[in-house]
Amino acid sequence: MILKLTVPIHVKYFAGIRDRMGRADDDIDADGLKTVADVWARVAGDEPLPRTVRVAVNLEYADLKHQVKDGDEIAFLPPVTGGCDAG
Amino acid sequence: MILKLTVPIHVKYFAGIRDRMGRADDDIDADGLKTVADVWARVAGDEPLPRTVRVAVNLEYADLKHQVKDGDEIAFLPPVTGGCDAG
Amino acid sequence: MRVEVRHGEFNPWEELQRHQQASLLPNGRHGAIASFVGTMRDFNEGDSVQAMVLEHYPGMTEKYLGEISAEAKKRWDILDTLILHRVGELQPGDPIVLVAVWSAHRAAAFEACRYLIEELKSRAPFWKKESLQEHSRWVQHNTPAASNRGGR
Amino acid sequence: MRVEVRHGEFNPWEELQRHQQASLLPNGRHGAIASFVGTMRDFNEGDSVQAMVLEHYPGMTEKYLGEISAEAKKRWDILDTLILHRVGELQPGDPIVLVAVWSAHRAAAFEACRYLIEELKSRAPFWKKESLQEHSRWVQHNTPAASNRGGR
Repeated sequence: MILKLTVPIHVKYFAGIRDRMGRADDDIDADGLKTVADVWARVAGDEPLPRTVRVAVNLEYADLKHQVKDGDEIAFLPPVTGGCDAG
Repeated sequence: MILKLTVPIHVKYFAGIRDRMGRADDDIDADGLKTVADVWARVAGDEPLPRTVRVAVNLEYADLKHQVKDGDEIAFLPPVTGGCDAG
Repeated sequence: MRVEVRHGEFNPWEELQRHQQASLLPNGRHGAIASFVGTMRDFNEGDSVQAMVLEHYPGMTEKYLGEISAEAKKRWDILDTLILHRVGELQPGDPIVLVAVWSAHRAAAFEACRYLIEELKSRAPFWKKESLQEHSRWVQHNTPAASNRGGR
Repeated sequence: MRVEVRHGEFNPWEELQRHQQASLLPNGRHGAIASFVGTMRDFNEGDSVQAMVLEHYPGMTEKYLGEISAEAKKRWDILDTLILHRVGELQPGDPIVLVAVWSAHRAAAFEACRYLIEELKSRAPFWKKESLQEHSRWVQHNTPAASNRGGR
């Protein structure tokens, strides 16, 4: 018997992505997941990731090929709109 | 007999120029004065006008060839040093 | 160097004064303070905006704002920086963001201040949701910084 | 659009707040306020400066500052400007000058604010006389605006 202990990957959704997912976050098993793209496929199924959405891994911007591991925090971020309105 | 009425030219000195002239202003007769350069020659004698000194006629920057007339206010301005010190 | 995400209203001028009073900078050291205040407008893309909710990514926001402050200090000869950004519900006219830079040099103060607001706008994880007359919507993109020189 | 030459101390943040409160701009109209505060340093050209007297050319100063404010309003899409300049006796750390620009656009606010301080420094008729340890001297020239990018 093999006992496998894993810490989940924590996935966060913000703004419009959260509305679309219908939830703010997910905890998923890292098993079988290699990259951020794999994480998206797991949480969103067939739905493609909108091209304007950015990804952060452990509070740093990263790309879809970024490797993931147990305990990582992965966030999907729509285009940011902070600061003033004054363009 | 001819009675000639004139309004003097008012000449002002600022900062280092005032210190050098030993006075803040002069009222001089416009008679025989054509340009700002003539005004300087009248008030300063042989002393040449330092090249960095600017001239204002009636509160506007002007050059030494600017024509002068009765009632004008002519000012001699050393290099300005307003604003903050932060270069 | 201070970075703060604030829930609830702030007065930018009082914040500037407070920061400067609390600062350890000797009084005669800096010569220049450049600051920028962004406020909420009551219109955007042609629509009248009633109110707005500003969401952010706690943790990542502060980390990112700290990184751009450190980067500004590396690039320019500056003494101190302050970034304060509002989150939560806002009304038109409310200050949203304050960025200020203290320096001995005015060019460095201006350039670093401009750099901070541009970096903040382009990458700091904040999202605005506008309430329009009939509905609400996520703001889709930030406005570019293109100069209006020769505009009007 | 306001221009003022002030005898005696001023607090730039209180002035900004007061100007904005007194302003007729509707609250949600502007989105951006760029401001610059110049303070007196306690050193200049290697010498320790104890105090300073700022002289100006009454009448010409106000006229010139009004002209550059009008010029800024012509060149950029801005809503309001404020220039406040101190004259008389100053101590190190005292604010000397405040320039602020209100606009719907941050690029216009920054550029017009920078323009006003540069024009003020290069041509507004103000003169500083520094009191050093042993004597006093007229400051001979203004510092150039050269960027310190890549400095340090």
